[in-house]
Amino acid sequence: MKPLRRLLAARRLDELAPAQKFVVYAPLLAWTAIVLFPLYWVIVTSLKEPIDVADGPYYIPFVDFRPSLHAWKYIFFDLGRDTLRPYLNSVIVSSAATLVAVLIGAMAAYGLARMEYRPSVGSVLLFVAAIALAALMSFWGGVDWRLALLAGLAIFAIALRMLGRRFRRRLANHDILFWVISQRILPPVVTAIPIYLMFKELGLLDTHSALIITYATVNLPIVVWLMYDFFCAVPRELEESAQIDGASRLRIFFDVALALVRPGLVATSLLVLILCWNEYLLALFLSTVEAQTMPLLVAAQNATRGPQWWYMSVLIIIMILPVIALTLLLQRFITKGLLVGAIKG
Amino acid sequence: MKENAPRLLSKSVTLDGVGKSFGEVRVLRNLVLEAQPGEFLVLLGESGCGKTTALRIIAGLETASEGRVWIGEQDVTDRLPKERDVAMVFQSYALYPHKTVAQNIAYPLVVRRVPEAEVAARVKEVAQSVQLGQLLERYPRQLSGGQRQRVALARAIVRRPSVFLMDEPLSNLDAKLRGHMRAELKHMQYRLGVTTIYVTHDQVEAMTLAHRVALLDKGVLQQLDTPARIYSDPANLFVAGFIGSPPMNFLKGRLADGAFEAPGVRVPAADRSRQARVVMGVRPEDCTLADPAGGQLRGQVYSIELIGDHTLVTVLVGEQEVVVKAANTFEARMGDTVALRVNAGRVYFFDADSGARIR
Amino acid sequence: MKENAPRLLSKSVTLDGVGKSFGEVRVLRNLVLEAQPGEFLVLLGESGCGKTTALRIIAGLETASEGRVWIGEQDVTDRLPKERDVAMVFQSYALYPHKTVAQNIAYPLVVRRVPEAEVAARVKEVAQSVQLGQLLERYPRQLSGGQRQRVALARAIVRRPSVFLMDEPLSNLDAKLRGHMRAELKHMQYRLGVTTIYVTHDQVEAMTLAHRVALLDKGVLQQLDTPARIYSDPANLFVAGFIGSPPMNFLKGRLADGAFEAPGVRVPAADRSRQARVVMGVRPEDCTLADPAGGQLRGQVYSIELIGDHTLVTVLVGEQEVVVKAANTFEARMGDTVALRVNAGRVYFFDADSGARIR
Amino acid sequence: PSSAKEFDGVTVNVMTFTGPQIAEPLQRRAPDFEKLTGAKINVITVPFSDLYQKLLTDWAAGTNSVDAAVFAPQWMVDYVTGGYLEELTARVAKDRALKEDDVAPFFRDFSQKYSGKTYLIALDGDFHMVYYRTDVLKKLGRKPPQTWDEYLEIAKAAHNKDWNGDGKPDFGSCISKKRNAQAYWWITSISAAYIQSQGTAQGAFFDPRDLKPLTNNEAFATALRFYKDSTQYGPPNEINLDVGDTRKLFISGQCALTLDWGDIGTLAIDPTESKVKDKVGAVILPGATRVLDRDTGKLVGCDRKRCPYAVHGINHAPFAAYGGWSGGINAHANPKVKDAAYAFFSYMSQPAQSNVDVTLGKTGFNPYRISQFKDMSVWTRAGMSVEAAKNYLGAIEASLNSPNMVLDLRIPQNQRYQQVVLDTALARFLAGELDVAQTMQTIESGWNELSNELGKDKQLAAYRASIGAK
Amino acid sequence: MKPSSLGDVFDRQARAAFVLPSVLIILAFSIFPLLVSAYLSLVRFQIAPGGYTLHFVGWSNYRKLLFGSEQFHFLGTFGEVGALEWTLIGAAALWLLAAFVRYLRGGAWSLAGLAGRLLATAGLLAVAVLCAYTTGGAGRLGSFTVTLFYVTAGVAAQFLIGLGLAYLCTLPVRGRWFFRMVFFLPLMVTPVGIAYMFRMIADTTVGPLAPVWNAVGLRQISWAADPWLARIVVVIGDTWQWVPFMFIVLLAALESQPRDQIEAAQLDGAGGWRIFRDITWPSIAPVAASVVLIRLIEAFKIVDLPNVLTNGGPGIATESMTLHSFIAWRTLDLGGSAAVAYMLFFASTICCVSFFHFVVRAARRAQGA
Ligand SMILES: Nc1ncnc2c1ncn2[C@@H]1O[C@H](COP(=O)(O)OP(=O)(O)OP(=O)(O)O)[C@@H](O)[C@H]1O
Ligand SMILES: Nc1ncnc2c1ncn2[C@@H]1O[C@H](COP(=O)(O)OP(=O)(O)OP(=O)(O)O)[C@@H](O)[C@H]1O
Ligand SMILES: [Mg+2]
Ligand SMILES: [Mg+2]
Repeated sequence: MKPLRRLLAARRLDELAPAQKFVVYAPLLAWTAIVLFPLYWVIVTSLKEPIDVADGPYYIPFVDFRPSLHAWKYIFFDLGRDTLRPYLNSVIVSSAATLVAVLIGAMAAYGLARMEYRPSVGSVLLFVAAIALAALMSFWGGVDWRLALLAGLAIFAIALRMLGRRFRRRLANHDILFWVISQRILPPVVTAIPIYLMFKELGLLDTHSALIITYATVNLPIVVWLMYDFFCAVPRELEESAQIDGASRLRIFFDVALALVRPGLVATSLLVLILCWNEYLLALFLSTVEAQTMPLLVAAQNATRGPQWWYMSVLIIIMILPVIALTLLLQRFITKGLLVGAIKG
Repeated sequence: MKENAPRLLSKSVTLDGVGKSFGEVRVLRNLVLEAQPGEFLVLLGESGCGKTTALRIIAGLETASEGRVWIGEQDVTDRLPKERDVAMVFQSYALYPHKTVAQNIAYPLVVRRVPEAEVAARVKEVAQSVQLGQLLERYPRQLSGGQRQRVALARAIVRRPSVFLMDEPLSNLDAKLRGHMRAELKHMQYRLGVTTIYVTHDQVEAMTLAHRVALLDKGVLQQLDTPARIYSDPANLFVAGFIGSPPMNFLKGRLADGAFEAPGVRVPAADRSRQARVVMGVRPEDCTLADPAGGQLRGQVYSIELIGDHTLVTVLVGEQEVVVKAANTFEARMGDTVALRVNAGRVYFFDADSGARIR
Repeated sequence: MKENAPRLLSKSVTLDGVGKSFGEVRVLRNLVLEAQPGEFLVLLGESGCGKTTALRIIAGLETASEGRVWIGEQDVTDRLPKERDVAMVFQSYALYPHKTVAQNIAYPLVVRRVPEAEVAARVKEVAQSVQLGQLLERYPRQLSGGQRQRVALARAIVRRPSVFLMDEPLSNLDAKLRGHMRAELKHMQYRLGVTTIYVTHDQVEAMTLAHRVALLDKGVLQQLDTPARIYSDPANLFVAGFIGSPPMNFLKGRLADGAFEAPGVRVPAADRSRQARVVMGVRPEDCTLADPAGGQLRGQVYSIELIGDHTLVTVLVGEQEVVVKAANTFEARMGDTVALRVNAGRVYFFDADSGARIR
Repeated sequence: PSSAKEFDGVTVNVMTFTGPQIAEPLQRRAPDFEKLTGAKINVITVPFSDLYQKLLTDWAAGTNSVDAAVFAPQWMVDYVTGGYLEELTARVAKDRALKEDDVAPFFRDFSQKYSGKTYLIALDGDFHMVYYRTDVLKKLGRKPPQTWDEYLEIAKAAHNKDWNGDGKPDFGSCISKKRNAQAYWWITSISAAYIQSQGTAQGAFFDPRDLKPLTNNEAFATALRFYKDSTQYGPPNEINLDVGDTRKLFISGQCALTLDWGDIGTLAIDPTESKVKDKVGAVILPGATRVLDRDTGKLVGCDRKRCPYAVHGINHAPFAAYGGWSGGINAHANPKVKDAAYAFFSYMSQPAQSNVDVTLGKTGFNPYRISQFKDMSVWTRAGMSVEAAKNYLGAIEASLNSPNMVLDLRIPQNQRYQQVVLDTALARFLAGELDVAQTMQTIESGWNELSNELGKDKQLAAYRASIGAK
Repeated sequence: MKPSSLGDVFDRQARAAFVLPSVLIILAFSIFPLLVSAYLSLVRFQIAPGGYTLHFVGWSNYRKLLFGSEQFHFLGTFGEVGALEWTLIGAAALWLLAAFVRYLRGGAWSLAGLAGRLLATAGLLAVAVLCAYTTGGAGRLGSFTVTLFYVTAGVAAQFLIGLGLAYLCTLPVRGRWFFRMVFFLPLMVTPVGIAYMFRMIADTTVGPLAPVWNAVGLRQISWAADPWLARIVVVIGDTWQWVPFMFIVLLAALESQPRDQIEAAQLDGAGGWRIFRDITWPSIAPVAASVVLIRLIEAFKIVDLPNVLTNGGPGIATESMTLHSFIAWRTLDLGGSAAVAYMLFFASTICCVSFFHFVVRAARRAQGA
């Protein structure tokens, strides 16, 4: 009886009983292995001569094959600049895009979580129609896009004045929310070309800004959604007391709201950062030389001679490293009980 | 006292016909209430009667379903909280968990861009006055309940708003500290003459702090008057029964030929029109145990309870219980028959049905 | 009373040498405390003295840094909370936000697989007893502070644990309701004889409910005794000063030839060894205002405060203040010279330095 | 440096896929070229898989950030129809240094041209050959396969024996049959032998008379059967191998036979990759003794008339799949840049340069000039043994000289014909979803549907133009 | 009252100021591509002198997919349906019908709601029938059904594993940081990279698992040759890649869970599992629902893995809709490509709207948000 208890029941809340330990650690370690093994394989592969990759699996350097740094040499010296440039680009683009997306997105999420929006269906449709018209004008009509946009907005304004009062049906926050996320449904295959054309019009092809804008936009929905839920979890009283203390909305947002969703914020930023860091197709189209990013380089390692496993491995490794560092840095912020002591009842 | 409170920046607070409903739940009904500039107004009422809601409406955190709210000369019904310049102690503290005690207290000043040096000074001072001087670097999660409450209080009084709203700010403090804080608050309010609306369940607090007391019941104002009058001249049965602890004794009976009568009770009540269904109220401290011979009420001792400085004796008169406050020297055994006499000037009569006072 | 409380399932609770530190903050020091089976033990102490911590340690939510915890015959120091069979009212309610009031209250039973019908019945009953009958379908966010507190209370008393831990369970209720709940609790505890450890700041509550009172100061136990003894026979200066409101008056002075002397004070104190630095304590209700001729203390009226059923008169004796409880008929003007006499049997002497009682 | 050069200050953006192949020689030689002419060559690379789209988008959308590109001539048709490509006929005619007549006739007359006009400068010769392990065949006492049937026999014999001494059994034949990779080319390499016997202009995909797909007849059926049978002698996951994989398998000695472009010859002599140095032989694509009678759709025996180019009665139809990387110039680039671009391609193609480059594995360039297999020295210097070189170049020469070479499909939207319809059908065939008849049916109807959709006449015209049908 | 600072200005327009940036940016970005691709799906793109021509062909691109020569490719090849399948479908239909009746009985029904439910129901049934037909007998899945498989299998696996790991990481385990870090790793590898990595790992001749594979005596067989094995390998890869996404978000949600509620539950006598079910789960449900929705949307677009791992083979067994569209696109069939993409758009939208209304919003309502 007693030894059994010892085995099954923990002695305190902050530790586990031996039996529980097993139940908990087994899956953790198992998944760790599942995660690490492929990466280990990548590392090993980066040290192999092509020949060693080609025939039969070799696992441990020095033991069953002679490691060589040829791949690393190739990536760092032979390619040299051609590795460095995309690398820097990736860093710049993804960090900038993440910043923008998270900032704007979090604000929207906050607005949707805390305030009520009731745009009328009619005016929304009107607006879309107007913009669509503008798009058509510039795309097929060959009108300069700025003019087209102005015209569209003008039409919208006028039409709204005329019809505005008529519209009865209204949308609510959750409609907006869903609309936002729905922007990710269309696969990039079909959007790539139009986006390419847009940036051609703007004359931004092959620039950082093109990629930054694009990434920020395509990731906005994710930010908005995740942050929305996290904001909803924050008790309103805290923001109310900030209001009483005389803080402006913006200030409340930064001083209180953001601080209290920190775990969510960090998680979201990391995700977005990584999504930007790894994006391929849009990068392919929006960049030619100057703005090329790392994923292109990785994909490029599969040419007429088949995948250059060793080079790919090196690239994969050097692509992971900074993200690891960053994650290590940020994960501290995903911590327990941020709200303890804030509210009574 | 109110008279000589400085009027400089203090503003009046006026609720005029304010009502509030959450869905179909009607929480406040046509509440008309005015706090003069510099007045210390205490809101009393049963749990759930709408006190917090009223404060939140004044603060602008809830929008009134009907009626308007004035602060000073200004109709603030449609103003944002931050534009109303009120400071509030939340019933649920609502501290910033990610800020230290010091930062929590400082926040209202920081937001207002008060120079750092001054902020530091003010925070220190206020923290001292709520006896948190040692804990400035702690985070709310590292505080005890009472300490948290004091942080909330400090955060409110660190500013000089035109109105203080305090929702049971001392409820979790020990008697000693509460006494101290009470004195502090009274002093501060007197010094600055900031209009204050104060919710409490502690009647001593109400009595000692209030210029006037507003008594709510189920969202309806019952009486708005000075503590003394509320205590000595209740407007109706509810008020009479709510104020004072142990509460007033109520005896059902009838008024007939110049006296109130009930089984075992005969209290002379001249110049009263005869009336069938009447409730007589008398406070425990207004009854005295008399020799079994005389006395207007007679009954058996039902229970005896020693409370520090005095003894509470419950006497069964007819079927009705009467609590009497006796010296803690009082001796008697359960079931002893005793007689009581009441301080005739201090008995109240109410209409048993409407609960209205019969004067 | 304790004696005739049923003992069936009630267990004793024993803290033996329990200490607790958060980092370098020492919150509890070598706390030795035993609650007999079926006893109603009240924890008193200043805000932040470690009451909640003590409860949490008994509940198993905190692990003691040293010492052991016993419930009944069992050492539960290394047991999980759910194995200790205690029910607790959290100071911060800790309601389940996505459960209705009913579900909140029912949860402890549901977890124990009590048949639905019974659950429903118990919930209804308990809800009635805390006067939440109407609000069963509400969610916590739709309740007032006091209502939430009552839900927390109901959730605890819905089951029959072997120990009740209650952390200021009535602090946010109005006097009337509180009185009612107090009676309920006392009755329930008496009926079931469940060992109860109860934290409160309301001394009346302590006095009326407690079998014994434990007084903590900065995590150290000061006195553990019946309410009456605590009140009438305090172990030291702290206890004396902490219990009773208005608090006991303290006068610094010296014991010399059979009397306590201080400027404007001469209280006969035969059979006392002479001592230089002494504090005399006397409670407001043990002083009476005497005609200026006689009296052992004389001074000037400093302030007068009417509190419902009585008046508090503060008299300046030398530099020291003395508060006197007078009938609410008392009349005097500030600065009038008055004399006081004290109930000789009710004065206490303490060592000014150690604070220890001098007997 | 002193004297002003022709193209001082001109920059040419040349796009190709990320190397090292193809890109490497361009990048390597750009500086020399700049010294020579002053033109700055700026090599832009994008992933191989997306080169086609990238070029198309850039040119079709009129961005024109790419002045010239090195790409597969098969794409020429799209770029030419779009009018993106500069015609080079005149320039080539004037260009002595280019030594056009040294370029193998097939490339000169077909690969670089579209409907008779030159648009590209060939830099590389691509066509399929069969590679075999000389040591294996010796052990088995067999000759290199002359017909597809022999190929199967050898594969069968060699299968499941350890040929590289690693203890693991190896494979008889490795053909990359992965979907969306090169599979659809192999099938042509195989079927062509049965389908095309009258020379390039006869066409191996459609009947140049009425654009009737040549994919639903005994010839194609035979090819399909071979295609499936060969699987038994290949690696278990052959269905998921692309040519990169088969190459690795072959040079690491795990295959006795394989189908491939010229690359293996050079790869096999690269010590870092190859375990089969000097054990590799190459031979022209196997042929057939029976060929298709286009009117009946049946196979009939070869004779003088039917197979004019047959050797020992065996009809070979080497397939110039992909056609060899060639340089083309953006018609909308400014003239100066065009000239510079042309000069560069010409420079790259001149024997002085290319004869060296084709011998280097990493360049990805394969011989396409007569001179490149006339003198052995470059090869032996590059590390081949004399007879290996002889054998390798022999095979190339044989293929290149064959007038019956098969020109890859070059009609508008050919990708949809090959990579979608043909490739998908093949994949489903291998996966067992379709049997031979259904497969042929599917391909034929698929192609016809496409032709109708895109305009049968236009397509026919284009087809005839591409193969130069009289 | 006070001189208006930036804050005050902002406050006046707060509601607009918070959301407008996002809304406008997204609008500006979404409308144009949406229109263009919509238009593309109705035309035939052809290169022509001086650029290209867009020849309007109406619905033919769609017709081809649903009824024409591409049907086998998109919907799949139809086999015969057994009694079992029919009964299953029947059951499903009945169940949906019941739900419907409940909805109507519930009183508060709106036209939009009704239409939405009708659409969702129809969609579900259609899919059910389609699956029955394409799995039964000689039937074969098409890119549409394959995608559905990826989505359901993948997202389910990812969610369960992710949630499980996240939960374990909130327990008092040693080396929490390490585990979190490690579990997060896969997401950092660029998708193309992951695809190639798995191609290496999954290779049965020279891959690391080859010995295992041979030991089991499968040397002669390859997963790549078997439709379901291949699909499963793809799902495994997808799961490996996307578990971290679920993990990190759910972890964040779990960690910001109020502690005292849990303590209360412990005192009420609830065990770990009960606490999770009764207290923790309700409070993270909204976040959970959201991540699942997001993953649903992303999963519908799966392309890299099948593309690199099997290029859609064997046959078309592993070809996802996006890959389908991608191949068409690569081969310049822009019309067909856009058509597939739009079919995906519709499918995904219906699926996600339903999920949003019946799961996400339900979860949030329970939250009281
Ligand atoms: N995490 C912590 N770190 C440091 N000090 C802490 C922490 N938690 C509590 N304390 C300190 O421990 C002391 C006792 O806390 P506890 O909550 O037990 O007080 P209490 O007696 O319940 O007071 P109250 O009556 O105000 O609730 C307080 O002074 C508090 O500041
Ligand atoms: N969101 C809500 N929905 C429905 N009823 C609500 C809601 N919020 C509050 N109430 C009800 O409004 C009434 C007044 O609440 P309020 O908080 O003002 O009471 P209170 O006077 O502050 O009580 P306490 O003294 O317990 O704090 C309560 O009965 C409460 O049940
Ligand atoms: Mg309240
Ligand atoms: Mg406490």
